[in-house]
Amino acid sequence: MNSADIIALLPLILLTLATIAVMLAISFKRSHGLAAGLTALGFTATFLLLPAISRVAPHPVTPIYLVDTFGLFFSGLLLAASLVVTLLAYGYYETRSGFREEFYLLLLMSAMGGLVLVGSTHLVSLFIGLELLSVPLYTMVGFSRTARRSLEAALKYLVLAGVSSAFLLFGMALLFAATGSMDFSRILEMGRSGDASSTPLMAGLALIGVAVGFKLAIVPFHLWTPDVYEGAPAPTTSFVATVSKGAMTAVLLRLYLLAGGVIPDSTVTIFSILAILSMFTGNLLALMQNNVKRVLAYSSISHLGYLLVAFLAGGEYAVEAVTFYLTAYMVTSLGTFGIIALLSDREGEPELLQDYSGLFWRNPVAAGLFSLFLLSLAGIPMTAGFIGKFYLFAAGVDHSAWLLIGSLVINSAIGLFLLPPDCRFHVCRSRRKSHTNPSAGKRSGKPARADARFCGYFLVWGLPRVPDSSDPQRDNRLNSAYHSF
Amino acid sequence: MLSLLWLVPTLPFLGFLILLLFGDRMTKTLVGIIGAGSVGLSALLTMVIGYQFLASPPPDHAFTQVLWTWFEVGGFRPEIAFRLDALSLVMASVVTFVGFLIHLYSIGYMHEDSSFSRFFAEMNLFVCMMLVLVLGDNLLLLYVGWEGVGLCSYLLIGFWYQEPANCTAAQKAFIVTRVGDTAMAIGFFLLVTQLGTLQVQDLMHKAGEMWEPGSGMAVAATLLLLGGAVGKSGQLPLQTWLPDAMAGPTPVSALIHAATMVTAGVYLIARTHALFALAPSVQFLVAVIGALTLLLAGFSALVQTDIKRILAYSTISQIGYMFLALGVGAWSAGMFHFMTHAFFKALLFLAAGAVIHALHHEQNIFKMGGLAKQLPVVFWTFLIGAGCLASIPLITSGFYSKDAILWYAFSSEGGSIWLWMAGLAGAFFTSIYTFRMVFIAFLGEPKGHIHHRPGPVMLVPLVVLAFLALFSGFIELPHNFAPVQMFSNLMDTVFHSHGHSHEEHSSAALEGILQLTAGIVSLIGVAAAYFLFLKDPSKVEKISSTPAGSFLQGFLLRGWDFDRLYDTLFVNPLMALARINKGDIVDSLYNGLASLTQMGHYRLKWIQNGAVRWYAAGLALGAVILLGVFIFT
Amino acid sequence: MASIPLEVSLFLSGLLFSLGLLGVLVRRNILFILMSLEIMMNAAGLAFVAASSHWGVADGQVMFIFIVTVAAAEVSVGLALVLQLYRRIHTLDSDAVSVMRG
Amino acid sequence: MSLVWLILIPMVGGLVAGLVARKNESLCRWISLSALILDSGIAINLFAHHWLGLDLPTSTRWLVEFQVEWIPRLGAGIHLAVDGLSLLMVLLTLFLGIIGVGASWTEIKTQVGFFHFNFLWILSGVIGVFLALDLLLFFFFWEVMLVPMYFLIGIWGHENRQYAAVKFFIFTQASGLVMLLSILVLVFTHAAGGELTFDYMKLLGTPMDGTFGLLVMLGFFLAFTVKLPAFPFHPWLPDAHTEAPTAGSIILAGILLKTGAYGLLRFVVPLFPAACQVFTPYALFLGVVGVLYGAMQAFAQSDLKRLVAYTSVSHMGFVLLGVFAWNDYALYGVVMQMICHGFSSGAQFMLVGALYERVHTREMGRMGGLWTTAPRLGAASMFFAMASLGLPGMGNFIAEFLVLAGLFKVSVTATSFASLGLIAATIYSLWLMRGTFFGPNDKQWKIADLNARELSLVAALVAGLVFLGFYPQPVLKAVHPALEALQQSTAQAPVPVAMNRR
Repeated sequence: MNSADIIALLPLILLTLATIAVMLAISFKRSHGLAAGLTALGFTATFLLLPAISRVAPHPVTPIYLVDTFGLFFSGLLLAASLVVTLLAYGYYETRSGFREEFYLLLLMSAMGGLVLVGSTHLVSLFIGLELLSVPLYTMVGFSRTARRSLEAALKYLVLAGVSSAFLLFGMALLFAATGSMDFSRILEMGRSGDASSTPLMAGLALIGVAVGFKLAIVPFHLWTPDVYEGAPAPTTSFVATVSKGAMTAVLLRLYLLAGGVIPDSTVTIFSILAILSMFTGNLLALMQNNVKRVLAYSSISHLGYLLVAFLAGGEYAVEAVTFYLTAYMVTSLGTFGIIALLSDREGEPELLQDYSGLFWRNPVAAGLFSLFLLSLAGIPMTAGFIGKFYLFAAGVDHSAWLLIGSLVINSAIGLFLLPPDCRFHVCRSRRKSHTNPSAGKRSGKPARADARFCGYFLVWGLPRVPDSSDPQRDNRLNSAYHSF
Repeated sequence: MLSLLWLVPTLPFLGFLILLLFGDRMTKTLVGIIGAGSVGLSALLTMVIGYQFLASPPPDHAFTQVLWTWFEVGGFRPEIAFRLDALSLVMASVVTFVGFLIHLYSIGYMHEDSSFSRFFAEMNLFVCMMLVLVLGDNLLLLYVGWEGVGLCSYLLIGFWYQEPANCTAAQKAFIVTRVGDTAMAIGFFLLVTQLGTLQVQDLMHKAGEMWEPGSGMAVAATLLLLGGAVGKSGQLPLQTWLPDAMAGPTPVSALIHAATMVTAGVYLIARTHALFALAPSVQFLVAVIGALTLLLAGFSALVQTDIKRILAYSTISQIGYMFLALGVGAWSAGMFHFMTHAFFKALLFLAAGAVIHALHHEQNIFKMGGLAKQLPVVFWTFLIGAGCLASIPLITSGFYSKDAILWYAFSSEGGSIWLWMAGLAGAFFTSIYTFRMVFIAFLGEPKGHIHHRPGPVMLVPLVVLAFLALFSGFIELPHNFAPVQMFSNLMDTVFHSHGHSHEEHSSAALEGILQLTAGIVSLIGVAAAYFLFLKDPSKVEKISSTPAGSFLQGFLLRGWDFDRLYDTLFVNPLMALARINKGDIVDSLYNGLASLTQMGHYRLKWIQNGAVRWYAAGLALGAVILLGVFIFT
Repeated sequence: MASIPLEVSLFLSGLLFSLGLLGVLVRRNILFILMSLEIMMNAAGLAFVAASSHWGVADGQVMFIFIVTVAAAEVSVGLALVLQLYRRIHTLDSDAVSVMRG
Repeated sequence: MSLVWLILIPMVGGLVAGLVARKNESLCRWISLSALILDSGIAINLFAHHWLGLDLPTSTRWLVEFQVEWIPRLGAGIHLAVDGLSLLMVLLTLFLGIIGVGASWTEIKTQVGFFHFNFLWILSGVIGVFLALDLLLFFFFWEVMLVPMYFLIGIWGHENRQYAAVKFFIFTQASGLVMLLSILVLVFTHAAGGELTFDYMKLLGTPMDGTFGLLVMLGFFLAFTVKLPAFPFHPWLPDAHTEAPTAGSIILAGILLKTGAYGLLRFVVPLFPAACQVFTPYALFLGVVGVLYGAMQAFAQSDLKRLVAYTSVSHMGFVLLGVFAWNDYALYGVVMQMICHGFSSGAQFMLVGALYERVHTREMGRMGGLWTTAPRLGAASMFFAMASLGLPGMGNFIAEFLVLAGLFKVSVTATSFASLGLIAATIYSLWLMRGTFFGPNDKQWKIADLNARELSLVAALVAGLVFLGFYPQPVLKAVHPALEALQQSTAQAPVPVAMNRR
């Protein structure tokens, strides 16, 4: 373990230290502010160190974990998202009683799982990262123990995630059986050169595909998303929607780059069918929904469908399109769920659309930002969502993937139906109070608002800047991404 | 003095503006002064200009005054320019002079009406638009006047807008004339694209060069122009609006629907005579339309009970004569009949107006009667007008103008015996219905009592018009009477060689015989009217009581049922279709699309049933699909 | 003893895996679902061990140890959740746990 | 640089007006009015320069040009330029904007600040559309003007405003996305040949023929005909108009429809001459059907605003005919129609709004005989009803005359059917007057006549229309170089059949 290895592993080390610090803090004196403060400190410290680490990149630490600019960029993304989730959680749990500090432990560990996943180049690190990300998540989903629905969501998530990781494992086993090695690049080489026995190899890839599909909530595997998003408390939902999906997309992107941007056309056809299906299912189901969190869950399914379009269209713009669209999607989801967390209080969260009516006049900032995020979800210009969608169009048109592009256009049109709740309910209604929870929107946690404004600021500015991280090998350290935002 | 030509239409326009902006704040007398005064001044100015034009005619008998270039697009460069030549001088002087008399008359007639200033504003606007139509140098400016006149007729017919019937009549007038105007507009497009200009003179010049007579282009252009003329002058296909236009006040009917506007079609054909000369078949069609219309209107007028509707149908019939004249190439005869007709028809309307005014808006001639003694002046002037209309030989101007038309219908190479026969029959029916009206309304025992006698301001115009009606005929005597052809000489400066070339082959004797027959026919008509309607009206009742008789009477009363024909063919189906499609089928198409997506939502919602095992089954299904695809492809 | 051919062991672990999957789909009691989850995990472990013995490398065994630990962690969290849920709804029937739907 | 100011001033004005409104509402109205007046000052001074032909380079096609890098990676730049055509459109936008602000002086009482904010941002979006010469920037402004309009209809509209607002938004947004697709295909086919750029001037020459070119052209055509609105895509207009507040209707009818027409003129035909040549018969058919269908729908309506909205559909049918006739008469006619329709329909909506403020209903069945109580309102409505049926003496007549004359050269049947539209126009205009001002006043309405403010707005519009009616030369002269350049751009392109039939 020479000095370069230690520097490379610094983020993981720092997060472990932070976890231990939070554990000790809890054991000495239970204080919610301290726990949240320490977690936030841990995240920011790691975040700020990334540029320093990038000098030593790319540096493989043991054959299973690689720290390169690509991995650092996505780690930065995940850390930023986790930081925002911490702020949301602080604002969310401030008004609640009961054991709140453990949430931050789970958050730290789950984030660490994400970092491992992002840097993994080996099946083992893939598995470890995935499990480290998921297991704390089960408890985070079921964290508000009193709410029956939260427990139900946690159980569903646990069982289904368990099944999907079992599929993952069995797939890996078959790959290992077929190729004899567990390293991504070697497996891909053997797969391409065709000397590995094909059936277990393809079966293994298929089963890993199932696990990936589950994590990204692609159509046949998406059934868990709405219930988990609805049941889990708002900060956890934002974490699930952003960090876990972001990490898995990072893995997919790495595989895509290692495979040199070439995907066998049988996989392209099946995944484009899945992508189109997820677009349509996500948009159609979000149409008449009355529960805000379920609306956002379904629209996140359709957004992942759009993301897949970028992958499948391929070509020079694919990586850039995926990176930008993912970032825009993460920011928007953080924003929307942030607003929900911000508006929720002791009695519960403002779930039904009616709770938001007249919000504009009670809490204009929150309503303004919420409309902004919904506009970005729908991909209206002046928002980062539009630039993301524009990139998808560019990638698609560049490789004349007409079917995908066609369905993308149709779904954007259906996606516009999402707007009525945005306008009808909280901007267009008259001033009368909403009957379900009158205090909704009155209380505004300072840190949560700070972060919401940050997302808003970033969103609007997202428009003109386009990250030049088109090529992971090129130096796209975190600050270059920030520089360009 | 000629350079003041632009002032002729502008004066009434100024009158209109003043009345529009300050009308409701002025006293009635002031409104009257401005209203009648502006038209009067314009008439005076026209007289002066006319005198100077006749005394020292400008080069090639035309004076064009260009105000400014309207617009310039590609080669097409229309100008706002007024052109004075013999034809437009006659038209302008008739419009302004008769218009002035009618304005004077309406000061008295409309005195108790609440929106007195609005009436005069609209009348002034009408006179201005008519002058623009008449003096306009190019067809586009003519079209401005043409549509402006249509608008004013709409406003004035619907003057008493509280009454729904008036509004429908006004609407009908505007829409029917607009049908004709659209045909004319298409004609303009053809002319612009083919000849590149709408300036009347070089239009005719270019047409003469580029199109040989009878060519498809010439026929199409003239047919389309004829459509416009037919619409505005209430000729055969589009004549249904004129009888209903009587819903307006009587001075309006006198000015617009007798003297000036309805003859705009005649003016248009006369103005573009070279084009019509290029298309002899269309010219013959004009004659045929004229003949048919005069017969049809003549028959209808026989059975009308409303005095104004009789006069309306008689106007249609007399314009039919003008069309007949133009159709056979007798341009100056047509215009001469226009002038005399303007005088005596205006006279008849104003006299009828005086009667209606006196009997407090009673228009049914069977409810009048015995008015000769109670309104002597009105009776005598009405009698003179009726005489001219029935063209009593030698003494009335109507005889000279109608006789000229009959003569040319017979003799000119475009004419034929049948046209002459139709004209003669028309003349016979005209004299019958005219004197039927006179005997029933003015003679016989009095039925209604007189409220208030028409004041001098109403009687003076009647007398002046009576004088004009009687003596205007003598400026154009037939050849075998005397060598006095002042009017046709004047007109020849405009119509040049296209004039009637009848002198060579027919002798004066033949002309004499025809004149004799025309005179006798009108006298017989008067006698017949006397026996049928004054001596013993019972015979007429007997005929009309028979089923065939009453059906015929009803049929003719409704103007040969053209209204019902057009309603069933065009109006009702269109309205029904519009009402059915009020909800806009295309809109329901999009709503259908929206509900389709919502149906998709509910169908998919069924899959999310919340059970963990169902979700795991989803996962398993996905695994099976992926395995299948990966392994077997 | 003669080494067992790879295909046979893979087939056995595949069979075991699908048995576990069937268990998850069919059983109504949540505990049994967790148990069949364990079976699936171990089937994967078996496949790993078989593969590593075939290739003569120790990676498979190391992987199996990871699998066992992770499975244990998962199940413990699962049982804790089931405990809390039982206190709430006093039943272990997995279909009762479907309040959120649509 | 003045072009950037043209766009920024309404934006800034909107922001300031929005902020000020909390404290003092009337000040907010004055701010938005002064912002518009300042902006039109710049535009008029530009127009004066151009019209008097002072110091402007006659050689280049654009009077003023402003170009700066925006997204270098995609070759998209902020490229604003103005020629005769776009300058006239900007002037029309600002003029109707001022009329709109004036008309909504008393109508809007709730959230005045946010109203003016939205109102001014729509105007700046529209000005951006008229000035943008970079396709991405054009698309950006194209979408920017939608969101504030959506809020305008959705918040200050009448009873059924949500449905109308969403319908408007989805129609335009979805077609906008299709246009984005066509833009990208155009850009990438051009990039295959030359360098990757969104710049209009550079993209002009890209060879786009065969069915592929037709499909790409249809993408643009769809977006612009939805906005126009042409026949099959028009259902959003009546709902949007009925539910929008008066100011919203004025700018919706007066300006937003013109962006569709402008797009057809600027982008569709010059960029795809061959495809347009093939597509002309179908476009003419759509135009004719649009004219007749719109008119027939108009006189079937009993709701006043829906009637006037359908008249706009009919009038815009003429624009579609004129654009695809593509010769000098028709193009001048299209420009005149865009301007005069802006005046006449803007005025009609203002008057209908004024009537609604007094009578609180749009149903013609419950009105009738209002001439007695409000003669001035009646006279004004009569004037603009006559303008909308194309009475000579007003600009609309010249526009329709030129369009139909130009069309006559291309196809006689289309012209004759479209001329039926003139008759239908008469029917719906008289139907409008008959329903509201004439007929018996059996509801005994006692309503106030036009006050000084409304009269001044009406007077301005009347003067504009009569001036255009009798002396349109300045407008035609101003737009001459622009149209000449447009026709040149289609003339050079390799067109199988001579494109512009003189």
